[in-house]
Amino acid sequence: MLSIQNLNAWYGSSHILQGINLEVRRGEVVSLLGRNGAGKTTTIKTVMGLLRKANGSVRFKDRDLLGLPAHKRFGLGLAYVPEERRIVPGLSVLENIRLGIVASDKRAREKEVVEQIAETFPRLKERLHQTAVTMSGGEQQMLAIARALASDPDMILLDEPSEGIMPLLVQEMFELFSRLRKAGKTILLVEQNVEAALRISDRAYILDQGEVVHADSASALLRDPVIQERYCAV
Amino acid sequence: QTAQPIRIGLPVPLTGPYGAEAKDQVRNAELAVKEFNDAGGLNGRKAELLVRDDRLNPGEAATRALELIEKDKVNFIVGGLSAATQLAINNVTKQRKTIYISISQSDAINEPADFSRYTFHEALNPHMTTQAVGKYAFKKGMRIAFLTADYAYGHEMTRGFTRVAKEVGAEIVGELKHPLGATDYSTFLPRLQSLKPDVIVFNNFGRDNQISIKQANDFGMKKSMKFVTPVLTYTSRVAAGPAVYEGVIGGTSYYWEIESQVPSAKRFNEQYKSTHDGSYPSDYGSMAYSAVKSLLLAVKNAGTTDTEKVIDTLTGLKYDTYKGPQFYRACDHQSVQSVLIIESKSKESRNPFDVFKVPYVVPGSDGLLRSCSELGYAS
Amino acid sequence: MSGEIIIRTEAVTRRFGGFTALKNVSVGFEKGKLTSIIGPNGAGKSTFFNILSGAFPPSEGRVVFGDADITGLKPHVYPRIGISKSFQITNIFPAFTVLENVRIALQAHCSRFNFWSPRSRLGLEDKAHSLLQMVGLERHAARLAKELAHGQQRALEIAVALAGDPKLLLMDEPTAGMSPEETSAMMDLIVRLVADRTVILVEHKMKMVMGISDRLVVLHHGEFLAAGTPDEIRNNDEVKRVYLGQH
Amino acid sequence: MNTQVQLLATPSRPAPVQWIRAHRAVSVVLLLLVFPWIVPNQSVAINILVYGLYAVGFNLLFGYMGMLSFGHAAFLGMGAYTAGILVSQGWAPWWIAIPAAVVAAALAAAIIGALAIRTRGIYFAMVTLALSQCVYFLVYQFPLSGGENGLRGVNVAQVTLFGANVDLLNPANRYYFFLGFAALVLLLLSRLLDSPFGAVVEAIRENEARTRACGYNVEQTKLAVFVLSGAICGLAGALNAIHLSSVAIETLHYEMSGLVVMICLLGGMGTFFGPFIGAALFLLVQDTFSLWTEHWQIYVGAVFIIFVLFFPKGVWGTILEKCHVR
Amino acid sequence: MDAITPQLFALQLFTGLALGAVYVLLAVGLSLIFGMLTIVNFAHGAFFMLGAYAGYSVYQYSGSFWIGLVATPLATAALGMAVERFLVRRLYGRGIDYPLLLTFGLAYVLVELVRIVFGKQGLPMETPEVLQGAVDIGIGYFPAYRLFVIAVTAAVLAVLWFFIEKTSFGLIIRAGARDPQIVQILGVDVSKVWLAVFGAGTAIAGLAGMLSAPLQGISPEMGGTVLTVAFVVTVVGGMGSLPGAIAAGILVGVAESLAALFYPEAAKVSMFVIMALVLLIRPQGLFGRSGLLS
Ligand SMILES: Nc1ncnc2c1ncn2[C@@H]1O[C@H](COP(=O)(O)OP(=O)(O)OP(=O)(O)O)[C@@H](O)[C@H]1O
Ligand SMILES: Nc1ncnc2c1ncn2[C@@H]1O[C@H](COP(=O)(O)OP(=O)(O)OP(=O)(O)O)[C@@H](O)[C@H]1O
Ligand SMILES: [Mg+2]
Ligand SMILES: [Mg+2]
Repeated sequence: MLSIQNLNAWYGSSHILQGINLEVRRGEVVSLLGRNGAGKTTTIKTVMGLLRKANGSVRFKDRDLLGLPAHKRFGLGLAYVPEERRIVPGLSVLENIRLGIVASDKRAREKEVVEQIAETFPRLKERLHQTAVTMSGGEQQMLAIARALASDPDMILLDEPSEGIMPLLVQEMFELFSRLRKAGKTILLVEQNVEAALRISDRAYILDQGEVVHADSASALLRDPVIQERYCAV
Repeated sequence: QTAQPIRIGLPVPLTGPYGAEAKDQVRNAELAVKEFNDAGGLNGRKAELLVRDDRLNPGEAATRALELIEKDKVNFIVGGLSAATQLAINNVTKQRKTIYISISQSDAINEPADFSRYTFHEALNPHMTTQAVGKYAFKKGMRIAFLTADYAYGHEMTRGFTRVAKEVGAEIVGELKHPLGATDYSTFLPRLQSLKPDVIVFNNFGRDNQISIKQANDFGMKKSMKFVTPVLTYTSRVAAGPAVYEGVIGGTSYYWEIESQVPSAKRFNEQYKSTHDGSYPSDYGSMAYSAVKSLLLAVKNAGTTDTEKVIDTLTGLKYDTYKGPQFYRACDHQSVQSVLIIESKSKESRNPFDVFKVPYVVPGSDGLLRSCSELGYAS
Repeated sequence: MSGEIIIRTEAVTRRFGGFTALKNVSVGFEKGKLTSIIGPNGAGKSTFFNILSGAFPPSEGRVVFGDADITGLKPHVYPRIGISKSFQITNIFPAFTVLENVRIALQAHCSRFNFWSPRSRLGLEDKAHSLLQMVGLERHAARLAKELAHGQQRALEIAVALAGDPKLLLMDEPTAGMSPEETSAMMDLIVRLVADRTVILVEHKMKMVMGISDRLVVLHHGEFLAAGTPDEIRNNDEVKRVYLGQH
Repeated sequence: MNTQVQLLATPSRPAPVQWIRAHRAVSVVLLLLVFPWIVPNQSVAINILVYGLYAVGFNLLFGYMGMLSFGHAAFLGMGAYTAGILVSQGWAPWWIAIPAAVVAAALAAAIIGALAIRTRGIYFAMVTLALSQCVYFLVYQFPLSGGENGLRGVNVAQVTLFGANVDLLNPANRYYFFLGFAALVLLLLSRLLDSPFGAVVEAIRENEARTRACGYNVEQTKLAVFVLSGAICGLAGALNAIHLSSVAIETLHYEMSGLVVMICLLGGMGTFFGPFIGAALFLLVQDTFSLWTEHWQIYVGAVFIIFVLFFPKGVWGTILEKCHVR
Repeated sequence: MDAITPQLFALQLFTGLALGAVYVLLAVGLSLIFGMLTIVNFAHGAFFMLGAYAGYSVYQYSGSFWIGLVATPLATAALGMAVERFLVRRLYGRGIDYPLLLTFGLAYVLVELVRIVFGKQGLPMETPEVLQGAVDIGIGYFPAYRLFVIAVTAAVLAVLWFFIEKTSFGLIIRAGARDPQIVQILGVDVSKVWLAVFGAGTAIAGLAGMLSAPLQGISPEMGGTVLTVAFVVTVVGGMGSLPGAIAAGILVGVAESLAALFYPEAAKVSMFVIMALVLLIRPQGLFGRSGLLS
């Protein structure tokens, strides 16, 4: 579904991604792992069109993404949960959710969508009219996920969704991802919570200094003692 | 040795709201210079004009004057289209002993504090304007109200009109001062209306004048009272349209129509028309003509550009350049001249320049001015 | 509780409009210990943290530091009396170099209004370098802070907070977004820090919190729920129910 | 911009530029010393000097602390009117009038600043703009100011310096007399910006909240810089009053505030040469175009737009950038 | 002078309200662009002036004030959109000061262009026939045209409010103002939103200019004072807040009117005094959200 070949990307003049190759097949959950600064976020941003200085090939549903402006990529069925949540200040929780569907064909069925979301995230339901940025860190994270799901995308890119979420909810969240997968969604997951991520993933890529240094099935990586030691220590 | 040309600096506000007047001043000054040069100059020595944009900003005017003196080494300066720029230029020329002919209205420049031996005032001043207009418009027992722009020009007009009102026995029922450059007068009008005056005098100028008269009109005030303004200009009348100014009475230094009575005006209009596509010289524009013309006349009479000698000649000069006889009064260098009373017509008729009637011309006399001793000059 | 209390709240309440984020919380923190504040999302941890660090005053109640009532002091006074914090969202000087970030923080404590002598004469560079070494950013000293990856920025944030040599260091999710590797490095760092000062931490990473904290304080629905050693908390049924799950 | 950066990262750059960077105040003063001989005439040079100094004051606030004020005309005007009234009324000689002007402008800045620094960003720009309009109206109404007619008679035709009589009607003398003040300001300023205080100023520009969390009193620092900036503008105003021997009420108009922004932008914000280069450029462009066409404002506006779009660092900033100086 | 009668006082108060309505109209375009794009449009006054000239031209050409009333906002909107597209857009992300500086320069250009095309002198604009004269409003006579301006202002505000608060497009605008990247990722072409907002802001500026023309005539300089008024109203009301602009505009208008009655010399300073007071008490303005700009 998503196929990245020989992707290079730059911030200004610093060459960050140096020839990434990566593939996510329809219905798969793929994890993107690696230490801080490895280039995970950069990869996702390039796919989403937030970083324009890039070359190589990024294809989604057989369409070339790099040539498309960011807003057109959404229409192809991509959704994104950004690293620092990026809840829109000044808007209420409800409005943030509505924002997730204004540009999609779901716009007409707003009520339905909101109800569905509220079911998944009861905490948000209580707070629909609160100004979103005044919510706690974890609540905001849920909102960011809810917003991405609202448009019922085919593929979701999640950048560290469990950051700042309490343990109880982290479990629930990963369960949610599993459910999404069962519902046929494709997921690209960036996580520092490596163990949990691998548990629900089919495959995983490990990035270092802008290159893919390791790629394997999740179960193999879970068993790999080196990986275990290096990434799952905490 | 070929003689240096006689250089006359002309700082005027080419940019800004009085750009049209300024531009006409340039045209008129050019005409005067041309006439001088065509007549052979000063024994073959030609005159030339150095036009500068003072942007109606006194600081800028002072800067331009400084540059004209220090860099361009001009012999004389003519110009200034507001009291403020006029006074700023005056201050510079006074210190640097340069002859300056001012062509804008203010009373301050006649007074000893700003008086400069090197400065002559071709324009009318508020006092003489109000004396002329007031005597024409005010009648015994009339109720008179003022809407005055809150700055020296406005205050000077009020002072002058108050004096006439006392003389003719009219009653001043009130005055409202508005900030200079206001664009909405609605907040002043209910109060003015409630004073129930017979005459309302708009002691303001330019845009202020146009807008305040227009809005007073909108409030229906013209139905019950007569509108008077000290200086009624052609550009204001054109900018606001005939309906707004219909029937408004005011004063001016020049309106082309006096050509039927004054031969020099006839000659001047013809000259101007022949060089400018048949258009007529404007009120403020023509002052620049007269200023340059009289200055160069003095130069010719003195036979030199030497500052002191030219001053001596100007002081005693009797001239009739465009509107009948004029002379510079010795104590304050004010040009004694006629004041025209004009009234705005309801519609343009013969040509676009035909917008005013001239019901009366107040002849120039010392009596229109504050006396030298009143001003504080030793006579 | 045994040791000396360095900072304590007395019946602190905080309301936002009609919503009470913090209800009547009285907690003391022991000197020289690492105390972590945990609790579900939205429990009021950050709110509590902000009140401790002086970002905003409580609606009711007092905050006492040592013997002094510090309720409602201006934010910039806190570092001067020895309280520093790292923000939950990274907050550094993006266009400064990494070194200058630390240097400027150091400078706050030796010269606030020196208009005259050249700044380089203060000799803070060495100290800055050693701080960077401590958080593992020495290599990046000359880079602009905005060019660092998220995790590195978090480390810088901590270096900046440490620059004031605070008696009390407050950290809101210092390891958020850090890889396990870096998290353990950070944990080590924090443990080292506790040697000379008091640290209060807000965190969700339970393995880490349990491993390094001396004490835990649990908030729930804006109220104090429990406090104790990691073991006590781990076995507290109530905490298990609302927060930890099957951990 | 900050010395630390240069110590650490030392990219190659031409030696002269490096020297100029290191001795920025001295080099500006040196340039100004020969300046009257490289521009068309000395009256222009004086204008450039005075406006340059005005821009130096503004630049301190905008270029170094990142606060865009649209009300600096107030301080220029306060300086001009204070010196102007003292001199024209014969109440004080120039050597009292000028310092008094600086103090008055600083006071005005303290009052306006105390109000304005409560706001940030564009808010700050608008608030300073409106407050300076207040000053405009107050001065306008003040009886001694001469109102719309302006203040005349600020005549300092001669000063006695070290026993020698200097004729200030001579433009060259006037220029160097003024340059003395400008040089003093520049040297003090360069010292100040290199000091730890200067580091705090930059820190505030970068991240206010962080600076506060580091233990700096941001409000105090902002106010101090604002007052200092106002004081320098006040000095420029006083010199301008003496230069023109009059003060126009337009000195306080918001267009004067805009003018200084424009000068800084043209020259280069946050640099030492910028203000003077900007002033020279602006005044020369304006003079040239205004002789050539009455519609010169269209060109001035266009130049301004072009700079905003393509050379936001201004002339000097762009030169520095080209020479790899951060 | 005569005593102030209750009737005069009432009329004065009403005059203040009416003036306030005009002020609201002047400020709302500025406030809109600021609130949504965080751009202070320093050329706001110039667009106001252009609106007056555009209205004048259409009125002259078509002979109908009403056609002018429709055509003017469209014309200034088109110009505003061009400005956004080709000038302002390049500056997004480069800090809030640059657009401000750019529009400052743009104002110079626009004013001068008008001088070249229409001359430096002012031009007259007649009040449309049906709205001429004064009508009795119970406490005295008041110009019909001013009442009309109040009505138009109310209509514009109602439409704007509905649009921003109640429609999806409004939601996008509000979100785009704060975090354009996110909005883009959610499938919205933000650049179109910006274009529309800038166009709406300049359209209102132009409409205000057209409506003001019969009140004060037309001149190239007419935008200058407007800018100051619009700034004060926006600051007092709280930037980007519609209710704020309304409350502030009326407050400023009434204060000015009452000052004109009791102490006319202070009429113009009154708005700045209000502003200073508001800043002291509520730095973010009457309806402003604190921290919006931090
Ligand atoms: N805005 C930027 N400008 C310049 N360099 C940047 C920028 N953002 C990130 N980088 C650099 O790009 C590299 C990759 O960063 P990226 O954010 O993709 O890492 P990451 O794998 O997501 O790390 P983390 O786990 O910390 O989020 C890092 O070395 C970082 O320094
Ligand atoms: N300014 C505010 N206005 C209204 N409600 C607020 C405000 N700030 C915080 N809250 C609410 O107070 C509650 C506590 O928030 P707080 O940020 O303290 O939670 P937290 O414990 O830090 O959560 P997390 O672990 O998710 O960061 C939340 O429900 C939040 O929505
Ligand atoms: Mg990342
Ligand atoms: Mg939190």
